[in-house]
Amino acid sequence: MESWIVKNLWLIPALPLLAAGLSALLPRPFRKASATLAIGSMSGAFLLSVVAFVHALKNSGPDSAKEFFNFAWLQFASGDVGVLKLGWVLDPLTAVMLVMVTFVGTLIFIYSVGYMAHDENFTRFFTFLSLFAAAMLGIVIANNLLLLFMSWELVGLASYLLIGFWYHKPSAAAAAKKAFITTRIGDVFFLLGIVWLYHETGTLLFYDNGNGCLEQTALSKMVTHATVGGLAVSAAIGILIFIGAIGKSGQFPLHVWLPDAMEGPTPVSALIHAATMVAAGVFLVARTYPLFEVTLPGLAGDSAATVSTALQVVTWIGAITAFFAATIAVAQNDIKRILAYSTCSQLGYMMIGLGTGGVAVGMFHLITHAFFKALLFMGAGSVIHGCHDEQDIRKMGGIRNYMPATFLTYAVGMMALSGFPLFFSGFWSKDAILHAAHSWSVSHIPFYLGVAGAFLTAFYMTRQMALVFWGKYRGHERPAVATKTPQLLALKEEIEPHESPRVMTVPLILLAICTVGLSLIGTPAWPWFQDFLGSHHSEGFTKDTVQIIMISGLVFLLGVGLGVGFYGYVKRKTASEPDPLERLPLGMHTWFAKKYGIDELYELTVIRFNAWAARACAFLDEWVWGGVVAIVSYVTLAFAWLNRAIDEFVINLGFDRGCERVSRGGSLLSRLQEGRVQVYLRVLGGALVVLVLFLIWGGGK
Amino acid sequence: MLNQMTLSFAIIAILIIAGATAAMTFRNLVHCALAVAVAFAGLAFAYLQLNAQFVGLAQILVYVGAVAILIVFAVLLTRGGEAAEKKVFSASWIWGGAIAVAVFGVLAWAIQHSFASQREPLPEAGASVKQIGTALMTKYVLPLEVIGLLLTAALIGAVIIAMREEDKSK
Amino acid sequence: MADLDQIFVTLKHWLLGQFANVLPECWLPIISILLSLAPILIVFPSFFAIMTVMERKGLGRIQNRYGPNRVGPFGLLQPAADGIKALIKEDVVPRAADKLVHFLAPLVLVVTAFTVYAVLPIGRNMVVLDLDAGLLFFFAVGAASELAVFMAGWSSRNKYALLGAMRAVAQMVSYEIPLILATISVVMITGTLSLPQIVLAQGTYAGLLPDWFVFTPWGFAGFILFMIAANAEANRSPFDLPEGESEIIAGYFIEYSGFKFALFFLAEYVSLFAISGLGITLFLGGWNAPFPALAFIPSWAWFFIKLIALMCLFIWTRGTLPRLRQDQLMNFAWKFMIPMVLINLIATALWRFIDAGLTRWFVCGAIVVIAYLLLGRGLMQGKKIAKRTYRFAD
Amino acid sequence: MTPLAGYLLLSAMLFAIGLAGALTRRNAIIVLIGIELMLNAANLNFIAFWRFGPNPEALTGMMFVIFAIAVAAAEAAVGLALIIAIYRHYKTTAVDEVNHLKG
Repeated sequence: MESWIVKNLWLIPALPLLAAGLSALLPRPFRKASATLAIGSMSGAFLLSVVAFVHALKNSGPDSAKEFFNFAWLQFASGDVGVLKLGWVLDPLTAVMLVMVTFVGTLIFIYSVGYMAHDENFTRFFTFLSLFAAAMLGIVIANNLLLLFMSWELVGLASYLLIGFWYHKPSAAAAAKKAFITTRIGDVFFLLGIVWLYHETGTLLFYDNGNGCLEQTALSKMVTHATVGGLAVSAAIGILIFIGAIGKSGQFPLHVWLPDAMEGPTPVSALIHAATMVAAGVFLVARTYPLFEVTLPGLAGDSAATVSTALQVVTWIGAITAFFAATIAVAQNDIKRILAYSTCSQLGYMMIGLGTGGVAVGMFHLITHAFFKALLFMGAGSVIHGCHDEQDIRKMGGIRNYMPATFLTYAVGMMALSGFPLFFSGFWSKDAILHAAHSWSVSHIPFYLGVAGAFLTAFYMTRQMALVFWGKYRGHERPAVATKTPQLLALKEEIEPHESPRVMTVPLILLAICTVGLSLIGTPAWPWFQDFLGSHHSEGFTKDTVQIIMISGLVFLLGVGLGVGFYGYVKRKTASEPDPLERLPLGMHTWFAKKYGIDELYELTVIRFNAWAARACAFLDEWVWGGVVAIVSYVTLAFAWLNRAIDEFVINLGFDRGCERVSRGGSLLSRLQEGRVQVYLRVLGGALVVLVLFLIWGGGK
Repeated sequence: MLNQMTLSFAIIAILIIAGATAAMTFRNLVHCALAVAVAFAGLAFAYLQLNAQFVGLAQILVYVGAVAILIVFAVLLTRGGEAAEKKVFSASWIWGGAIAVAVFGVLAWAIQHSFASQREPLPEAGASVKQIGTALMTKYVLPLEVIGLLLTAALIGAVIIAMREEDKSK
Repeated sequence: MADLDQIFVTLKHWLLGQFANVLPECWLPIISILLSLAPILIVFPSFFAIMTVMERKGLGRIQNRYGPNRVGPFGLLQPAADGIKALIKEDVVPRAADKLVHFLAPLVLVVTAFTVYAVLPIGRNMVVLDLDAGLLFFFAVGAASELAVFMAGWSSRNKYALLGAMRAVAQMVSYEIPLILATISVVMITGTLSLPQIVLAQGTYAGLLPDWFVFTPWGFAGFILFMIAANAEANRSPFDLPEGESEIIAGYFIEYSGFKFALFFLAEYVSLFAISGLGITLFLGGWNAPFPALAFIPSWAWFFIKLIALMCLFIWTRGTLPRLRQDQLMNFAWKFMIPMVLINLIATALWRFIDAGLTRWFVCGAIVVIAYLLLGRGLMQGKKIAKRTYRFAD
Repeated sequence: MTPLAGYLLLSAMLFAIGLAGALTRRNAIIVLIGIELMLNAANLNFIAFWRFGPNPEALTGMMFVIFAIAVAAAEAAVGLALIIAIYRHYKTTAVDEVNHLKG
């Protein structure tokens, strides 16, 4: 059953890794070489993933056995338990993720050739990109929680390097640090979860012919144990792992790093926030889903299973994030920050989907979102590129006349994100989530939050579109250039935005096509995708499906209408004008703009506490340990003094005597060798004579 | 034929001794170099006469062709070429001469009284280049490699030693 | 036509027989050696005389002027006139000069130049002494000439002379290495140092071409390298820095006049013939005829035909190429010639061990050509080679 | 007097001359020449013994001389280079003036 592709799944991450290693060795001028290397390896990985996908398609189905390939990695203790086995798994989940990541990744690579064209650290950038892609693919194919964790950390590292790519900008460096540390917080819990899981099940392999940690025996073993508060061990571990996911995919408490991460180059934002890194969290939950969903009655075979605690946590966190990130996004002015917050909220949706509807729902939104969010980010990048690195949407406007291709593709992305009914993938995926949330047995609040979030999404996307693409260009506050003198024309050239090069627009167009096309594979009418992921009970267009569709369509129209009302008609003349939303009651707008002051909150609590702890440690170090050390040192000093005294008055005297004699003898000897070669030679000759004489008379016979 | 042998031997011996003595006594260094070249050539003839054709020619190639030239270059590079120095012999040359004479004395005495030198010469014994080549490539291949290494090292070393060191002024 | 081919050999034996009647036994070896030396001492100087005329006329043609054309028919008697002039000219020796060395230098030079011919097979069975290590002998004696050059330059007590001598010696030493290494490849193939045997090894004919070593990849490269190095050894243009008239008036023999000066010229040309003869022997099949059909022409004739051809090549080179600079000279020797020759050795070894067939042609050819291209590129980096332009008098 | 003894005496004479030169001359180059002469004397010995030895077929003596010549060439090169370096440093080549180890 082990086919070639399953055995050699490792090739997929290996290719970009190789590219990273090679281009790390390339000297700076070899720009083309490194770009070719990265893109070539990535597209190679894409082809392989397509092969894998086809393979997965062949033996997919409701009861498709997971295909995996395990091998013993290292022997840390004697016996069979002491063998640490790694491996990779190929199931629909992996296949879909592989294709998505490699495809979007390839497009982003190509795009960044254009975007980074003027950067002198071109090769370094591609090295990091390839490393990132390799790590991400490693996460995707891992069949072992440890392997997954390693790749996970690698992703963290790569994202750190990429966000801080322009490390000379202090803000970028700070953002990189922030991202790294924040995600670390989540990873600590993740690691705890791993350790606990290993303690419980004795294996970290997901699937291992029945003794994997995600398989029946282990699960039942875990779910039967209960820890504090009657929480099942499985649920507890699930929550720990989920915290890791929170950190990575910027869910509510740990989302702070994500908007700041916009300091990185835009392709990086696209890669990290759209396609891969943040999706990693969702993917992690999806991968370990059995751990989450398992419950005692569920094991007992009770079909109307109660929802496990872990899933509830997932859902609530998702719902909160979905709503509240959307509210923040409303009031942002940085084009990329808006997208970042919307990413947060979309991830929240995915979490809701996972929590309420199962793997398929969440994953479907993940995939669609990956495409249109990558599209949006790259479009934003193209806009920024065109407006001479201007990121403030208030300073833009009327761009659509300057860069039509970007405008159209961006519009498609916006439609998808804000859920334009029936034609765009985003609509269907979000709709599925809402539907799942609506039919959730625990509570309906997530549903309402989701709907509100959808409304806000439509609203702020409309706002962004209006500010960026409509109206007139506000980039230069100076009067428009009328006279036609050449230098003024040149000035015009320089200040007016311009369309991006082909290498940047073509990926946009491709992505736009995919964005529209994907909507065909997940509709309730023909839920091929959900069936493929194999955990779906579709009932076609039933009454409440239609009802949900109506609702979300309505919500969309409302949002767009409001947006147009606020920003479409009242065109802002200058960049400095106040935002119409600021007229909202009780200073909500300021709250939004301040992101609920969560950063400040952390500043006040966590970081201050941290600093305080550090100071305490310093104090301890200085006075307690320092004191001990000082005492020890004094004792040592005393000994040293004693030694010295002994040396001085006992040993040295004796030595001096001896040395004098030796030196006198030496000076006597040195008379013989005053450095004249010929004298030595003479001695040699004499010695020869003596020797021969001795031979003749003495030893001769 | 023997008298011819001895005749040529005498000529060669005189050539060698004269060359060597001249090389050791002339005041002008270049003359010394030329004289020693003569001595080397004489030695080469001696080898030829001893049927050591290859060695003899190698002797000329290496000593007359290379070493003598080297010496000449060194002489000119150390400004020894122009005028003869005032003091040619070192202060205590008596000692040196005495020791040299003593060495010759004992060696000659030993040669005269050693049984080895009483042996009569064998009939023709020679070595063709082919034999030498095979010997070098089979039995003596390791020494050959070592010599190659040594020569390379000597080449590089000589270049580096004689290279003009950057003046410390800068 | 064997008798015509062997005519000189038979003549010598006949003369030897005549002497045997009148002289005691022990003299015969000396007589025979003298009998073989005499023709060399007669033929090559006269060849030198002809060559001077040829060269001057050829250079004249190349430089678009008449050569010597006054003395005798077409100026053919020019060398005789020069000889007489040199003989009756006063022999000036600088006062400061080191008399003895100054006197010895030209003699040593001429002697070494002539000694070299002892091992050169001028025709079938026409070699003075067939040494087992003939090639080594050739180079050993040739090496001795460097000392003579130095003697000449140093003893004249003239800064130009010393400069020229130093240049000459440095140049000879550096170009001796590629010279010898280039010949080594032939030795590797034939497995002998004796020149007559090397000639015999090239005596056969393979289809259209004779089995001369110049018709193999390594042989071709080796021949060209050998000729370049020989050109430098003989201090001829474009390597004539040691006697560059425009820089150091005549180099190491600036202070010589009259007959000694002529001796220097003689020695130079004679050694040039000798080294060309070596080239012929090693690469051009010695005295072998290029085609079996032409074998009726006697071997010594072939040798001289080839010699004249090479002489024309030398004259042509001299008339064509400008003089190098000292650093260019050294760079060329150490950065191009020596690596090239070493690579050629490798190619030869492969040729020796790959059995006959097209493969070894391809392999060796590829090695040589690639090495040439790479080295050439490497040396030509960043150099601007302007196209030469010609101006004709009209 | 047999030829072997003649050659041996000759080489002994050569050796003595070289030694005398090396012992008495002040100029380092001449000292080097003297050493070269001694080396050649040894070579002559080897060749003589090879020629008149019991079995010349074993080319031991000859091989020894060949290697000795190679070594001597290397030695001359390095030695002269050293002398030139010394001359640059002390502006003299007199061995009895160059008598302290550190410059």
